[in-house]
Amino acid sequence: MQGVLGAFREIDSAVEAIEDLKKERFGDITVFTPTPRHEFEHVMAHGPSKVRIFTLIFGLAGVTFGYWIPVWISDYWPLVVGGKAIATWVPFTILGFEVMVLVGGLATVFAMFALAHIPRLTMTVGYDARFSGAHFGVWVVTDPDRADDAMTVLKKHGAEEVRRER
Amino acid sequence: MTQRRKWTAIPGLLALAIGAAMLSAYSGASSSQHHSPVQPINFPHPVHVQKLGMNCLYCHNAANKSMDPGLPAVSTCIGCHNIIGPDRPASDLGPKRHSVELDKLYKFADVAGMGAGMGANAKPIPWVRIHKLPEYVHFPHTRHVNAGVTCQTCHGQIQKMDRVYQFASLNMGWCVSCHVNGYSAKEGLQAAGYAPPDSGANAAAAPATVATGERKKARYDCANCHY
Amino acid sequence: MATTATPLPGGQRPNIPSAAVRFPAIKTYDQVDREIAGTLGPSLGWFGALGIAILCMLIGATAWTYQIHEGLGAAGYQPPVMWGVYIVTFVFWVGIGHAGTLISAILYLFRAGFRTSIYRASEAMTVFAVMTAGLFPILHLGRPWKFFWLIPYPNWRLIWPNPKSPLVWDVFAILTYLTISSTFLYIGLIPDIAILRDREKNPIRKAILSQLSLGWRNSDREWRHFTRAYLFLAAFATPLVLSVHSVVSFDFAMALTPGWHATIFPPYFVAGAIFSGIGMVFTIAIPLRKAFKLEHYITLNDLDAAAKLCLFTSSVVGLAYLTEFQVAWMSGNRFEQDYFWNRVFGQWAWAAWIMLICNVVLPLSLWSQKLRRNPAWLFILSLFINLGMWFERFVIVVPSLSHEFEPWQWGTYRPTWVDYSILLGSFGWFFMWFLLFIKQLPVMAMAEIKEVILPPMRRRRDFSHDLTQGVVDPDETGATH
Amino acid sequence: MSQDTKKPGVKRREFLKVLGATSAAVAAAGCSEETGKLIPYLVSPDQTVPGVSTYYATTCRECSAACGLIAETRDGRAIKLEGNPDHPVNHGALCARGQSALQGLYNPDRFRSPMVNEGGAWKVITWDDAITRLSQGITQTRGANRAGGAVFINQHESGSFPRFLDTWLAGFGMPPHLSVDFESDAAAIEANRRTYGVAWPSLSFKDAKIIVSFGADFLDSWGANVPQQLDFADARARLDGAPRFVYIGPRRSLTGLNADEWIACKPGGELAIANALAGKGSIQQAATDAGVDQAALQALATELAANKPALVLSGVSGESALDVALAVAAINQASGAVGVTIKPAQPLTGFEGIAHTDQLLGAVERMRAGQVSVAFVRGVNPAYHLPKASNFADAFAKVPLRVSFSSFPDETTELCNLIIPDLHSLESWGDAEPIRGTIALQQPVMDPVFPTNSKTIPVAPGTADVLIQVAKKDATVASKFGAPDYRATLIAGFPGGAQALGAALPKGLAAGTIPARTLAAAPAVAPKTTSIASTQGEFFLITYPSPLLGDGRGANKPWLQELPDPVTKVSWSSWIEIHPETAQRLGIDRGDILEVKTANGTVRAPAFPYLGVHKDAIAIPFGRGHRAAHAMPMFDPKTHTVGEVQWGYGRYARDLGINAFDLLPVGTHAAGGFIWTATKASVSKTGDNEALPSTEGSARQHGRGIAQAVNAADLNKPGAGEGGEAKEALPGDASHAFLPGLRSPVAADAQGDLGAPTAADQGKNKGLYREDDIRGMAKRRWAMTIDLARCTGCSACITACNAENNVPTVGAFWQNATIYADQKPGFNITRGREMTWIRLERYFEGNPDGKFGQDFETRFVPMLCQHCGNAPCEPVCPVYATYHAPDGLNVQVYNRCVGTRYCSNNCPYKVRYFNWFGYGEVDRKQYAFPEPLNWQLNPDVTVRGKGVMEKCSFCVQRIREAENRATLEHRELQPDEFTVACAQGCPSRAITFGDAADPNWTVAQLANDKRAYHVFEELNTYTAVVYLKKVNHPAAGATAPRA
Repeated sequence: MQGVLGAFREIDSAVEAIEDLKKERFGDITVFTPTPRHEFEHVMAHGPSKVRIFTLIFGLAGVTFGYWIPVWISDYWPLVVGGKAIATWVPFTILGFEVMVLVGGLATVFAMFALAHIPRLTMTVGYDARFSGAHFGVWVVTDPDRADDAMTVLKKHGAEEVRRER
Repeated sequence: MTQRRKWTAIPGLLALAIGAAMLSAYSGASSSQHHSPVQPINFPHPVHVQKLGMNCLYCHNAANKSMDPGLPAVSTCIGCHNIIGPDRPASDLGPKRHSVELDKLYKFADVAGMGAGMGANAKPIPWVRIHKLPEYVHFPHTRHVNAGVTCQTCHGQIQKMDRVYQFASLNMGWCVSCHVNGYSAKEGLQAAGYAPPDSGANAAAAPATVATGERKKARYDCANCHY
Repeated sequence: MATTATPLPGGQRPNIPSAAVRFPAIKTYDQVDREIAGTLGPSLGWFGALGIAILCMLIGATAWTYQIHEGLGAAGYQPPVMWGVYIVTFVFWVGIGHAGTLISAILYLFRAGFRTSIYRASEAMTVFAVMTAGLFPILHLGRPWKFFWLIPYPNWRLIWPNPKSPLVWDVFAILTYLTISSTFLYIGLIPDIAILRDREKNPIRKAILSQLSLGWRNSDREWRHFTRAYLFLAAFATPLVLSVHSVVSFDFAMALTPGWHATIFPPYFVAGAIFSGIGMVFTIAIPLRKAFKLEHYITLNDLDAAAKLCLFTSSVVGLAYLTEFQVAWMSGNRFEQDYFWNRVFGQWAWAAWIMLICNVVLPLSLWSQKLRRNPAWLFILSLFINLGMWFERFVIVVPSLSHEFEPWQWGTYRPTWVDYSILLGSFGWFFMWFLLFIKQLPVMAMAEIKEVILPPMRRRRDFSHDLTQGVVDPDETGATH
Repeated sequence: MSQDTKKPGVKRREFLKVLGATSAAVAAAGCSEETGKLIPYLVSPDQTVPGVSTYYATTCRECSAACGLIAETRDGRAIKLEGNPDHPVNHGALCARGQSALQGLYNPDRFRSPMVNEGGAWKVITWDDAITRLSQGITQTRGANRAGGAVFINQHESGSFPRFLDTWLAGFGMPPHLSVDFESDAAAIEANRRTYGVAWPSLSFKDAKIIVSFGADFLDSWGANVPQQLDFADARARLDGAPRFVYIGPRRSLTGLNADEWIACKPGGELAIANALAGKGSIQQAATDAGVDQAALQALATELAANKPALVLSGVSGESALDVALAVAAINQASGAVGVTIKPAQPLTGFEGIAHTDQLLGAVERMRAGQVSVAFVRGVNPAYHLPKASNFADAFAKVPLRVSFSSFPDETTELCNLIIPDLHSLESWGDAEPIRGTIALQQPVMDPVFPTNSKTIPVAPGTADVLIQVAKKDATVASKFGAPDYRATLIAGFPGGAQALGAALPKGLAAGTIPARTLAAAPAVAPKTTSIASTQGEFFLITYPSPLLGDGRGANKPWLQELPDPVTKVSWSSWIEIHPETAQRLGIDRGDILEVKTANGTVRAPAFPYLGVHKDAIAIPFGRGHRAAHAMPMFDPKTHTVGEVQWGYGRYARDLGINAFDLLPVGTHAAGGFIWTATKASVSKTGDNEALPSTEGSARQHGRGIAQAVNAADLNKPGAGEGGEAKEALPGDASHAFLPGLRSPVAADAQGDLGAPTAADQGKNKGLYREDDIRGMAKRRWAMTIDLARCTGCSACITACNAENNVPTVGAFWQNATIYADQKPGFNITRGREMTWIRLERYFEGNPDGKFGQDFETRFVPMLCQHCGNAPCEPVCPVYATYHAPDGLNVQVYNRCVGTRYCSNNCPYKVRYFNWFGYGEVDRKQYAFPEPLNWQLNPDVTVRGKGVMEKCSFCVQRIREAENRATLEHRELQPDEFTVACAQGCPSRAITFGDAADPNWTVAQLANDKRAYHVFEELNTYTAVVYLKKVNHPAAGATAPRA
């Protein structure tokens, strides 16, 4: 995969660079930022994350399972304790809740992994150690002939360093 | 300056797997099923039961009236083997031969020879125990035998075993599944290796439950066996 | 021309409005990385502390080994007091755990600014506290090697745990709590580990850090899902905080022992847990900010805010104490009344009064702002709070059991060296993990701190403006060159 | 029977060992352990089926009463002793001491073979050698013409043996033996002989209108306590016309605690009172002399006059004992008691021919004078229970040949130079005549526990057989002893011979009399009367035989050591009783170590402030304080090797507590009996304090209505409330709200969860189990009633339970954790870790601030698992280790228990007990059943391992056994077909067990009694144990103290 990488010191220049790139119809843009900034969210204009769907589904699945286990266990081998009914629903709410949290929580995390493509087995091109520190990176995927335009745009907005990658 | 590096989360998963394995192993899923120790005297059940058609209760005489099935006293063996000595004539049991096992018996029972009774320094035969339940399990043979459960249901077809081995797992789950699902005289007979009497006199002679295949269930709460 | 930017969708995570002035002393991203990463790497004092912790841990381990060999009688149990130091300590450590989750999750949802700097440390504290607490239910068993019978796993006995038993609820609650809070901690750590990874020179350490950071590369996509997942985890952890200690309180509330059988227990326990947790946070954070020279991260404002929370929970706990007596008094139940009289004037009066003074009286000092902003005092107070909260659990467990329905079986309780060694060991175990943590991984969330300080800008301008509007105002578009 | 079982000898013992090991293995052990060998019989004994118990009738020899026993044996081992229901004396009841005979039989410190002391060193010899040495010794003495100086001190027993022994002695020209019983009341016997002409008429409490006891502890150890207790309970349980019981004496014993009124006279004051009541001397004078309230005495006199016949008993042990006994006899005659409440026509022959202390002392003096050539001791331990002042040891040392037939390494045996251990009564033949006209047979219920070490003698012989062997070696005597062994001798002497004997053996009883010993009048010995007045000290010293350990005989039996004293609830330790008022005056707290000093010696023991002792007196029980002649190292189970002799009466008795005999002067009263209350003593604090090993938490029930009582007067007037707390229902109309819970196995029914059971539900499968799962068992609801009007607090039920359910004793000092500062005996008890599944709570009522002269009431409550329908312990168990069985049992599954102990926390009755150490694990130093004690273990009951909770199971093994038998015989269980161990053993029949869901069982009827109540009924536990209120008989006008 070929493309151009620009490293910015200032956030606003990076944002403006992205806007221009978008104007110039550069499609596949990725931003590297040490910390989540809304400026980028707005300019990249991706929709809200899909994680929440997984959370909901698995949360519900969890609570169902959490209720079902104790009921099944109690009924599987009906032993009377303390003159109580075999399947006592009210206290099983506790288990239902705990299992919901467990399953839902873990599902959320794995959903996040899946959607964010981590753990990623190869460090893809276009990443630079500085981006976890104090630099903002803009990575544009282009075919070689348009690479120069991209580089100019990035340079124009004061990228500290601009380079091609392939 | 593109860096390529391998990542992996496998070690963690491995650890989990090992942990799970250890837990299940530790949880005591073990059983001495199938173990078949060598006995001081290789007592041939097939000959006594299959050929001579002796009843289990002849030797294990307490099985129908006690928790313990009971072991034959040495005198019980000598009772017959006083007249049936180690030198065996040719018979439907085989050609003329000399039985080493009976020599051993005579040695234990301190029997001089055929006809001579047990001697003064007779020693009991140290049979090796095969079926062993933990001390906290109280298994009443009498209840089961009197309920018509065939010995083979739990002990396997002893009459066909040249050397007795533990037939069932004797796990709690094994016991309980029978108490829950119930015992059917029909299956009991099959387990014993005898075809269920199908027609005519046999059917009449057999208990009604054989025909109906009715299942007899039993209590399975803990205090039935654990106290 | 019109911006391509879309307005903030609801639920999107905005920056804290006061972000710009959150950490006045922190100017640049580099500074954050430099200062916090600088706290890593072992020092002589650290080795000393770790040594002591491990020693204590070993003492506890030895005592436990002896107890397993000899039988539970080695501990000081004295029927009818069938639960003692172990359960007390169990509840104590679970309680400690709660403040961590409170700070990292609940305050996160409430956008309480002062959490940013202390949440990492307290979240770690939570995980290690729960790890410690989790040992005790096993440790107090008569046959600890059979502990797994409490876990519902398929087995050849075809028999399962009793889901009606509060102890089984405990198993579920504690395991869930441990899993979720450690996940929460780890997720929060990923970006910071990435930072360390990128700063690391030593190839081996770099390799390890790379594994831990799961290949995190700060891309916008990662951040987008990350922030959302983080939010939901927080949303899950929040009720968990309330539930776990409620469940622990059921161990007592569900029994009919006088002094245990009370509906007030769940809220009372949760409040107590958070109270004790804040105490432990002080005990940990105050020396930490001094040793690591991070006073400008954990500012006096933060301490002040935490102290207010402490004062609040303290008064909730105090109210609970009073309510217990009032209920016993008005219940007309002879057993309750006898017991509560015995609690404050009977053989256990000393314990009860330690509890009341440490948990209710001393924290009143926090009404004074001067003291709230005085780290030294907060530290001393926190020690008293820890002591008081341990004794609160003691007062709940031991006197109740020693003074039950049957006068003939009234008794007393005298712990032995085994109990004390294991109690000591639990502290050793806890601090061992914590010390290892603070020198290997950042005690503060670098990425989150970067989030709340001013980002580097080419042009100064009103920042809050950006939050509401798009990124740049139209008139300035194209004016750049 | 035992002939057959004898054949295989040693080999079958191996077989037993296998079984022993099997039953002793533990619940904690996993399934996959070594399966081991199966050793069959050589010849299977007839009448025994492996795994099924065989029962033999025999006779108890633990005291002179000779109660009838049924010994349960399993695979050749005796595992349980119970009373013989057909026996005319004990009617199936048995006291704690009788039940503990088993631990004498299997005592790990029993001699395993004869021993001889050569040059101060003990060495094991063969039986042949022992017999040869004995006969040589005797021949020598005869040669020296000194046979006449022989002394044979034998434990007193009735039956043929005494005569046999005399014949044997006579054969060698030796004088008749001394038949010693230290607990017998010489004064009473003498008075009886003078008044009625018999040593001990049988008593009838049932026919008495009023019972007065002058220190006669007929419920502890005075007379034949089992029949007396049974009779007393029957008398007192009558709801109308039951006799009042007044106790007169300086110390309120267990018997005293059962009295309605206590007249606390000062020691020696009894004489004045007795005389006054007999009409000699004025009441007023008596009151002042005895230091008691004149009004009370006057009231008593009037009452005696009004209620005839009375039963007045004297058990005074002071110098005036005989006079009191005679005065009392006068009172009885005056009130027409003779023939009604006192029946000389049916004398208890067991009390005939007792040689009293004066004769024993005479013998000691002869020894000191060097006139005694040979001394035999059998079953008696004078070195322990003759006062130090008598210097027995020195005198005894002057005897050249000292032979002990004792089975245990007691003090006297240690002073001997030849030990030929006797067989235990359960291993040997014998007979007794407990009551005139009845012969009780004693037969071996099993082979001797220990193998013989001799080629020629196949089985270890008993003393009788040894004597016969010796006789056979002597030409002159041999002729008199033709029979091969004692068994043959018995048969020969038995009316009707072998046939009759064989016929009588199954029941162990036969009609007929055994000719009594022909006793030449005992050599007159001048009584050494001592005057208590002349002694120094501010307190009277009252000493009394412990109701459990007797005169010390019981001290080597862990069951009896562990069994809390019925009065003080102290175990594994001695104590000094002192009145709280006095204690307060001297600043003495419970457990303070006091030093008691008399002219004869000094002892140190912890103080026990006790309401029931005179304020000018202190009381010390006998029984403990056994010492080895040469100090021995502390017993250590790890280093102990089999055969290493534990002198000082064995590991359980040595160096434990104090021996009160050290304090007493040598004194005998006019009847020749020993004077127990013979001296004053001074008391001083030492400053140390040690927690008493006591099971008592609070002696007051704080109005919680655990032990409820009702006045006899109120009982029959409906609606008259006992008052006190509201929950205590009116006697007329007890709240029977709990009855539905008893009718169905699961109390949830009673609560209406399943619709309250109706009449139609009776006998149907009820409970939450599915119909098809419960196989018709669930129609039962096992339940129990305990009648507090009958319970005397004797604690026999506890021992019965220990024996039946393999309950470990935990008080021995080595049963603590290894690393403890103090390895004190009873340490585990001090920590409240006792294991007994049933306990006797003793609550005091009235006299709240412990003033002397104010009367108080005592209520005994046997407290065991209540088997609640709504058991609080069940739902909290995380692993279903405890749950509710469909037949209403609250079950504890040991092998499932992980030991969270939550159930115990949640049990309002606190009846669950935890195995803090490996009491049941053979390889541990805390092991409670050292070989061969483990032979007694009940194979039907799991021995619990460490870390496991246990509790009363309502003897579920007996329930299963009965059910198995019923199904085997294709029938339903019959009402009252079987019962549980505690109910079976209870000497006062206070406990009834059965199926409450079936109205035909007694228990179901008793549960409807108007005195019935539940403990903590307000907790809605629907327990299966129903208590019947105690009935008080306050003096006219007075009202009994309230709960």
